[in-house]
Amino acid sequence: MSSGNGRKPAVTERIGVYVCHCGSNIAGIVNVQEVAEWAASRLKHRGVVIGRDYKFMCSSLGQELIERDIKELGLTRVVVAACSPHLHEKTFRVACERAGLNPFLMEMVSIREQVSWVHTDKEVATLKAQAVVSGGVERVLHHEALEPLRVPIHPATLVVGGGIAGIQAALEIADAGFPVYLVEREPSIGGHMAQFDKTFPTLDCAACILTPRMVQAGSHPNITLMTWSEVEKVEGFVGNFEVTVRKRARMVKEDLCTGCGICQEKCPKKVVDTIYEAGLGYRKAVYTPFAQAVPKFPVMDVENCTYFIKGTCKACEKFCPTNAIDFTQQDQVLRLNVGSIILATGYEIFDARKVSNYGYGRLANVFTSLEMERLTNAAGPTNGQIVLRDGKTVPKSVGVIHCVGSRDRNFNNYCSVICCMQSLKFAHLVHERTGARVYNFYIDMRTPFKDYDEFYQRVLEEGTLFVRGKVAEVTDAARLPGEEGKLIIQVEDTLAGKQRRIPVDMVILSVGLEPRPDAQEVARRFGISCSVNGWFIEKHPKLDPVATMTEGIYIAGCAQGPKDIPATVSQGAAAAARVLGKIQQKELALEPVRASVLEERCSGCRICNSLCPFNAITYHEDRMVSEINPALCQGCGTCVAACPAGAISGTVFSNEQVLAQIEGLLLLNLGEEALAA
Amino acid sequence: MTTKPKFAMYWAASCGGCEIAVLNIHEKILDVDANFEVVFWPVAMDAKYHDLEAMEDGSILLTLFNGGIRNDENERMAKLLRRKSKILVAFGSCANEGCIPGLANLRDSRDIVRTAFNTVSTDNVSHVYPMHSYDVPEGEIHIPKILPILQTLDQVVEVDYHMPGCPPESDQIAGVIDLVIQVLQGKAELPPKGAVIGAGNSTVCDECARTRNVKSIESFTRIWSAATDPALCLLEQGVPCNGPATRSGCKARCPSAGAQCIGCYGPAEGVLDYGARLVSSFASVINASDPETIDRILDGLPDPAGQFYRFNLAGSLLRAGRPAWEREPA
Amino acid sequence: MKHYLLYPGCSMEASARAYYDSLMQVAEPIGLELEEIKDWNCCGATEYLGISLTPAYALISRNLALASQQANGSRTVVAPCSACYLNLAKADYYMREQPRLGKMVNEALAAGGLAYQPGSLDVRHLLDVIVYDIGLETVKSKVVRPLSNLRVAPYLGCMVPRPDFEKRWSDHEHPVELDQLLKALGAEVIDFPLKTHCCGGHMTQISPDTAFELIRRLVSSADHYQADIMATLCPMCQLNLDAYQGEMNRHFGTHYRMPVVFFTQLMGLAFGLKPQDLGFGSELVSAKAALTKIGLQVPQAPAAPPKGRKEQGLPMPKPLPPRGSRALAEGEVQK
Amino acid sequence: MTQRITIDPITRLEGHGKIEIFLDEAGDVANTYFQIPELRGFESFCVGRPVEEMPLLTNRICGVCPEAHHMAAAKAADAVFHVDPPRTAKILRELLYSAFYVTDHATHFYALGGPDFVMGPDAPVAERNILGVIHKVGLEIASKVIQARKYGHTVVEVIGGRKVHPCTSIPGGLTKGITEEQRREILEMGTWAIEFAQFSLKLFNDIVLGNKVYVDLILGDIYTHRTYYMGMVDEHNHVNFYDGQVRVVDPEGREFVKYAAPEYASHIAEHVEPWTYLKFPYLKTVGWKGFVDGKDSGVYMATPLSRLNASDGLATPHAQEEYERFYATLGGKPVHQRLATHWARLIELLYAAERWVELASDPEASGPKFHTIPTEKPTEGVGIVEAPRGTLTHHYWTDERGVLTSVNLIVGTTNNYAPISMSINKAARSLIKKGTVVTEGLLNMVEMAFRAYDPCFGCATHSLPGQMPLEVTIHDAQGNPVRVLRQYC
Amino acid sequence: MLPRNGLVSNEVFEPTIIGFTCNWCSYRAADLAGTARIKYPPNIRLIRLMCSGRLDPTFVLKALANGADGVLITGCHPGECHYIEQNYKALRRFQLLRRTLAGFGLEPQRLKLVWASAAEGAKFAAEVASFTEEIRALGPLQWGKARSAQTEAWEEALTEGMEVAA
Repeated sequence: MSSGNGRKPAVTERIGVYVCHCGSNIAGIVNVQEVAEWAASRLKHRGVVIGRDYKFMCSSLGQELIERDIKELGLTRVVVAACSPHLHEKTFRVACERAGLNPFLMEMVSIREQVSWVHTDKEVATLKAQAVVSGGVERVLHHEALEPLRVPIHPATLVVGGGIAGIQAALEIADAGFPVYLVEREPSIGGHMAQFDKTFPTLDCAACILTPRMVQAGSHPNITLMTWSEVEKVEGFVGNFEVTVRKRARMVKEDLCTGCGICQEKCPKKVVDTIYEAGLGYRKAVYTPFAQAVPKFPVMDVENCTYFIKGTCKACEKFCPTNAIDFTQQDQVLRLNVGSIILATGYEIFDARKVSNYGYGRLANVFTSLEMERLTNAAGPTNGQIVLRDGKTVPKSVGVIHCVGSRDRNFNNYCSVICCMQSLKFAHLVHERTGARVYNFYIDMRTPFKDYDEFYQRVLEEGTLFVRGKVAEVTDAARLPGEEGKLIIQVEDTLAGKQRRIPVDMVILSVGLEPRPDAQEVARRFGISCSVNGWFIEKHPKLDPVATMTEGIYIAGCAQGPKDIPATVSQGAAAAARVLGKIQQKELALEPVRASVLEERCSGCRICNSLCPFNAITYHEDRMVSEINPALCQGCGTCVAACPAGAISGTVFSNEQVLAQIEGLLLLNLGEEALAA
Repeated sequence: MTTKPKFAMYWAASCGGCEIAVLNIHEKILDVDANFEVVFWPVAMDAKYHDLEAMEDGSILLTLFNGGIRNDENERMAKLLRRKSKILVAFGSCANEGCIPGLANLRDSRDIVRTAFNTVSTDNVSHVYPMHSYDVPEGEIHIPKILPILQTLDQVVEVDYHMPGCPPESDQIAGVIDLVIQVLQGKAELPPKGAVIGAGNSTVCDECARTRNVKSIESFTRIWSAATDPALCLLEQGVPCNGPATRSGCKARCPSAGAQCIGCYGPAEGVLDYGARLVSSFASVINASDPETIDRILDGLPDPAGQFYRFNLAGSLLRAGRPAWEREPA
Repeated sequence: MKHYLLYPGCSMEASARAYYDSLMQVAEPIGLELEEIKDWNCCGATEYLGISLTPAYALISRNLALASQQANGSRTVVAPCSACYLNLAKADYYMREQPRLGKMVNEALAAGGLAYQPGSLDVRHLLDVIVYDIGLETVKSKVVRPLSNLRVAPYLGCMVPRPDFEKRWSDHEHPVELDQLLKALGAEVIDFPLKTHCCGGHMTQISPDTAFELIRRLVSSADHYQADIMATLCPMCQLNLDAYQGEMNRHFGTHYRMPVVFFTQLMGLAFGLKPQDLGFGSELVSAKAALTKIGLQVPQAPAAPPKGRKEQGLPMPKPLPPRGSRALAEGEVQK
Repeated sequence: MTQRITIDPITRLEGHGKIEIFLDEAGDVANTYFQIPELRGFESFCVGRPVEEMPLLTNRICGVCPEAHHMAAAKAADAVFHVDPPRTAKILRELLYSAFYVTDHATHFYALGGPDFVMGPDAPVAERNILGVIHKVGLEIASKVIQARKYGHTVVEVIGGRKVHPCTSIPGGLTKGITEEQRREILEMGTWAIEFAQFSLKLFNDIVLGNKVYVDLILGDIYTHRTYYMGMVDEHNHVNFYDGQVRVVDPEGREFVKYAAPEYASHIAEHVEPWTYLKFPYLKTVGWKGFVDGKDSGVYMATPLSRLNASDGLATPHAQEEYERFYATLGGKPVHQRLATHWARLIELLYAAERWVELASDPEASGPKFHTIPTEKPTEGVGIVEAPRGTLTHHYWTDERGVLTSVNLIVGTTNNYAPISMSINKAARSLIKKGTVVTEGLLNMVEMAFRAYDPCFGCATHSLPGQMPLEVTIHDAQGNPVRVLRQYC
Repeated sequence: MLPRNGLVSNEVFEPTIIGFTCNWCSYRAADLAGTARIKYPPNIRLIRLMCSGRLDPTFVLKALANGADGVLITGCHPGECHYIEQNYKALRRFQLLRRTLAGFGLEPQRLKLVWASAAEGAKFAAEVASFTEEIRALGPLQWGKARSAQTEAWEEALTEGMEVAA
């Protein structure tokens, strides 16, 4: 009943301690040899029979070292002091298993991320490493042999976001013969790419290369397309997610609609299209965003539909040849079972109005890059004519400003990757179509990747003028003769080393990319996290760029960070490959981290009942005890910590294990016995 | 009759309630008389220290030791009785976890003496305080030296069994005596050393008749400040009832009498720190997620340390408050 | 009634009398209750901080100390003059940011038996209070003589929107609060590109040529936009643009006649108050012409066609919703 | 070289005690010191606790009379909240308390004080205990005693929730009431208790009053002190255990003072000696004159005997008869012979039993309204009851949350610390004379002096002294330094 | 002054700190601090839990009673818990535990709760650094006699270690 004085029963386990050099990553700061010897001598009385150090424990030779000791020295416990368990815990568990030791009798402690990489003082780092190892040794004494939990993987996959990344991923999986649900918020798939005119550096037409893929996705037998829909809830876990999707009412019967487009023609209500036309063009209240939309069925925008506002009109209904219009349609809420999820929710463009000194939103002839895409697009509001906001005047001089909202402490610190190339593209297109004089205002010119710099050279040769410097202000306040009626770009030309005022007719702001405004919320809904800048975080920035911390959830495209089309497409494919890999395994092994109730100690006080977000805890009125359903338990351990009677215990992170680790870390285990030994 | 096994009972820093509880086994006291030779029991019979010292080691079969270790005399007696006894039982809350007197561990003993000897009614202008040793004209006389921290019995000597409760319920005592007698007659086995006897393995809720639901605390209620529903779990009514964390064995007497459990039976089986269980469980079911609201709700518990460690302080992980530790000679 | 502590500052008693009078006139109708800080002293103007910081801050903080003593109910100090506003805000902010400064200043104040706890007061500009506390809805509701057809150039100058320690303004380069207010009065507000540019400040004393150029930019731009009048909220801006306009004209051989008045004066007009009670007539470049455009004296002159934008052509993006949206919400609370 | 005799521990009293007797060269008693070797610190560590916990915390001051502390604490807490419990609550509290008195007095007479008489002071150690008594008086009587205690505790449990350390009293009343059935059962038990009390008195008559040796012992001068007497009385100056005013009579039996709870501090003060952990209360207005009796010494006594001395009678018929017989036999009020306390105790036992029946007969006892919710801001309050071993005073101060900021306790037994010391001293002096061989029996007779008070030092040891300051200077009454004490702890 | 580059004199008290991290956010933050080579004081020793909701106050008391001078609890930001909402339970326990510790006369600041997402390696390091300084300022806890002689020896070595390096 007293707090006990740290006295321990004699230890019968045989522990091996393995300290990794990780080349010089660890050995450079921690005296690994000393740590290994220290463990073998000072922790002998705690069951340590061997302490070794090795250049690369994770190498096959390092692993064999452990395996041999298990066999020859009859080790019953293993402690590996190396990098983060998130990197190599699996590796060493497997090694133990190969040598016939239950993998869960291995404990891995981090002396790289937590010691050598964050501390500079060799002496101290070595001492801390010893403490960390000591903690691991005490902890491992309380490990128990466990079997991983095996759960079957549902073969279906959910892809969120119908941009090129999502389409690519969906197609890869569908082609492999597995069902895919492709959910898109907008009426049509296609994403930003569908809004573009040409794609750099090859200048081939975006629509021409995208449309076939869209059609393919729309018609693929294994792909269930759900546009005008959003994911509302995600329950369950890897292998068995249950997803709730709200399919918004189109007010158009998909089974009857032929996509003839008459409803759109007849609809009297004109609405500024802020999404697809980036605010430059108009659409109707019932509409398909663009001609090649997939699916072809239009949607009704009830906020703007005259019938829904005034109660009369119904023009579309009158004229629909197949009576496909249905004003009474309700949202559908669908529940899907999937084994894996790919998030390809894309990006938002930076809101140029925030840079008020560039005048976007105040000065008519300041445009954003997306507006420009629409202006140059043959299918756009001006049929591809590059004109001023008045809709007719062709500009004689145009300024393209790079890095708007990017690489700027006031807005986004990061480089948006695509802006330089898109600016060069505009320079080329403007030059080609209007012969106007084009200025590009840049901070640094960034043209990596295949054929990019060649394109830059080409634009240079076309005579585009490049001014190196960050634009201070775009104003219409004329000061000098010749400025009247123009937009004056005030900039410091850092090459010429002087202030310049350059009057132009038109300004194009090459705006950067930002995470979707609801990225944070989406991340929460799917149980993943966002970086400081708001992009979804990958499991490992280099080695696992499409997986996330959360098993079974993958990310692709700009949702993970700014990137160009080729990179986006390859990520979509990569994510698909990861998913297929999982599906092929049919079932997957989960950490056996679970909580359970010791019935004879449970008093049925019901404190734990409200604590489980996975509803794994049920109360039995008759027996007056609470019980945990291992299938639903996710192993967070909250109930274990909360049980006032100490009647709930948890595997892998049991009280005994944690308390022992504390004693180890505090070196209480170096008791008198140690000195005697 | 001297062939009968020997029985002893002693009180260290205690209130005497344990002795009364033993007397309250009523008729059973006669069984004790019939089966044991009572050799040392200050409250009930004459026998002085030297009688005890004279006995040979291990000659007492069963000793019920109640009271905490408050001064060096208690400590001496504990060690002496340990030597003389085959089976030493930490009897009652004081010996097991310090009980209410253990709350003194929150204080610096200097403050305590100043308080006690400077109350409104004390006539002590010249600040006279008791002394461990004092010269009277006739010679030197002693009173035991107070230790800076009240300790539990097993913090001082090895204990064979723990019998919790303040005091242990008489029927539980009777039960244990029966058991021991049965063992003597070879009809039963002793439980494993170190075991808790005369109590249950679960907590008070297990024996509490009140209906309980999923918990969600909006605010804490002081027992006097509102009429409580006699049929519903007190904690659900906001009354800080320690029942959920307190070992069963008392038949949930206080809750069934409309009063919250104050925790005299100590922690449940295998629990390392009683107070921590309450902190964790109470906090877990507070219905608020922003620090301000949580704080407002917690204001309803004016004395968390006292609330959660009322009986268990000396036996808890921290064992005492900082001021007491600072009195502890290094 | 919303209760505030008023720090008038010196100009309000002299060059900017019109500002003060008009403010007193419009305060009551919009339920703005201003209690002058007793025994206030100089705000340090633009010079003192350039000379010696600590004494300057001590000088400024004395006003804050007095204010916090006097604060009954209200913990907000309102300053109509930009310089005063900026200096008071600065003092409060830097005393908070640099505890050492705070300590030294308080030591100085202690000599006078005063003390100021940084952050204990809100220092706000008059415009901010009117737009965000009183609310545009309330202002609208008081308008009896809309300033229709009056083309106004909203001019804030440099000190109010920058550095904006407390992020009170919608934007630092192109804040919209003044525009919104004038619109609420029914005026036709031009999108004045130079609304936060320099009025010349003290260049009028040090280097007139520089000052004239700066003044010219402003006046010419306003004229270019066919503004009838410039509305400002800064005594110094008003002085520079009004008093030196003549000399500027002589210097460049131009003939601008751009009246420059305080926004409160225009509020008064819209509320139907008498021009003379609002300090009209005290401006050097007469606002008569402009005044005739409203009220009944002169028949409605046809409004000059708005510049640039045609109805047909491409739609403009919506302006960024500033804190204005919140302001309206607050305004609604008022009702 | 002086010889010293130590009696350690003094057994058969609840709590601990130690007597030091110093003899001079001649072998006469030079001096005696009765020391209390232990204290626990309630006055200090109760600070910071919510006041409603005091009835539960102070219970643990003494497990023999927890009911007394429970009641005193409850009354003090009521006072702190300025709340008056409903009548039902008051009836139940006093009912519980009377039943407790029966148990407690019975326990003392048969288990603690009794053996001295039943077995005789010279009986061997092994027999001078409750088991000895059982053997002597026979199982049949023994089981009667056990029955009495059982009934008493049953009532305590029914009303107080637990047999030991009751838990139901809270500021404003009780956490629960009792049912009509329970009331009837309690009533029945009460009637039996009266018989038992009368039987006990008879037993006392036969064994003690019938035995000349004992009568002489009682009436002899050895155990006599002429002190002040204290006890709580109702409006008719009849003894009351639960409520009333505290009355003090002088050695001639004339009323000296009568005060209400809140005024206690102006009448009682506590004297400090450096050789013991317990303080010596005395009458403030008379003053501390050392361990002497008489009108000029502030020493007073608070026991069953003193309660009878301090009252004008008892409120119940049979008890009143015994009361009269008592004084008739012992030659009028006040009685100064300490050993008469045993008799007085049995008379109180009878009164308690009768009171038990009286209260249990009140139908309101099972009424539904047993708690008044306090509404006023908590401040300060004093609660006084008569513990079997003397007047018990609890005094609390709280903040506006009702959390204790200060606590003062003057506990039953403490009142008698001075008279006990005097009795011991006197007994020792008169028993231990030149040449007398000091036997266990003789020492036990010294202890008898002591046991007459049935002192409970469980109660007494409620405060804890810590280490001494490095150097303490003791001053005399004028404040002149007289000596410097050495630091030991 | 941080024990960096051995710039530590013998008098400087080197606190021992136990840190609890959740598997999904703060432990990854610690890893990130590592991969980014962001330096922080070596006084902290980390323990991995699945979730801050697993944090049993017993762990904190155990650490404090056995020689730790401070305890740092870290978890996912509110609303970002891998287990949806368990970090709120951690928050509540933390607040109540702090109040309880205060009752023991122990500075509540010795227990600190910090939210750190998997992306906040720098923040994690900064928090560890500042907490170490806060504890250093508070001085040793020396709870009872529970602090093992070895731990003290270790700390001596730690300080000497600094010197050697200096």
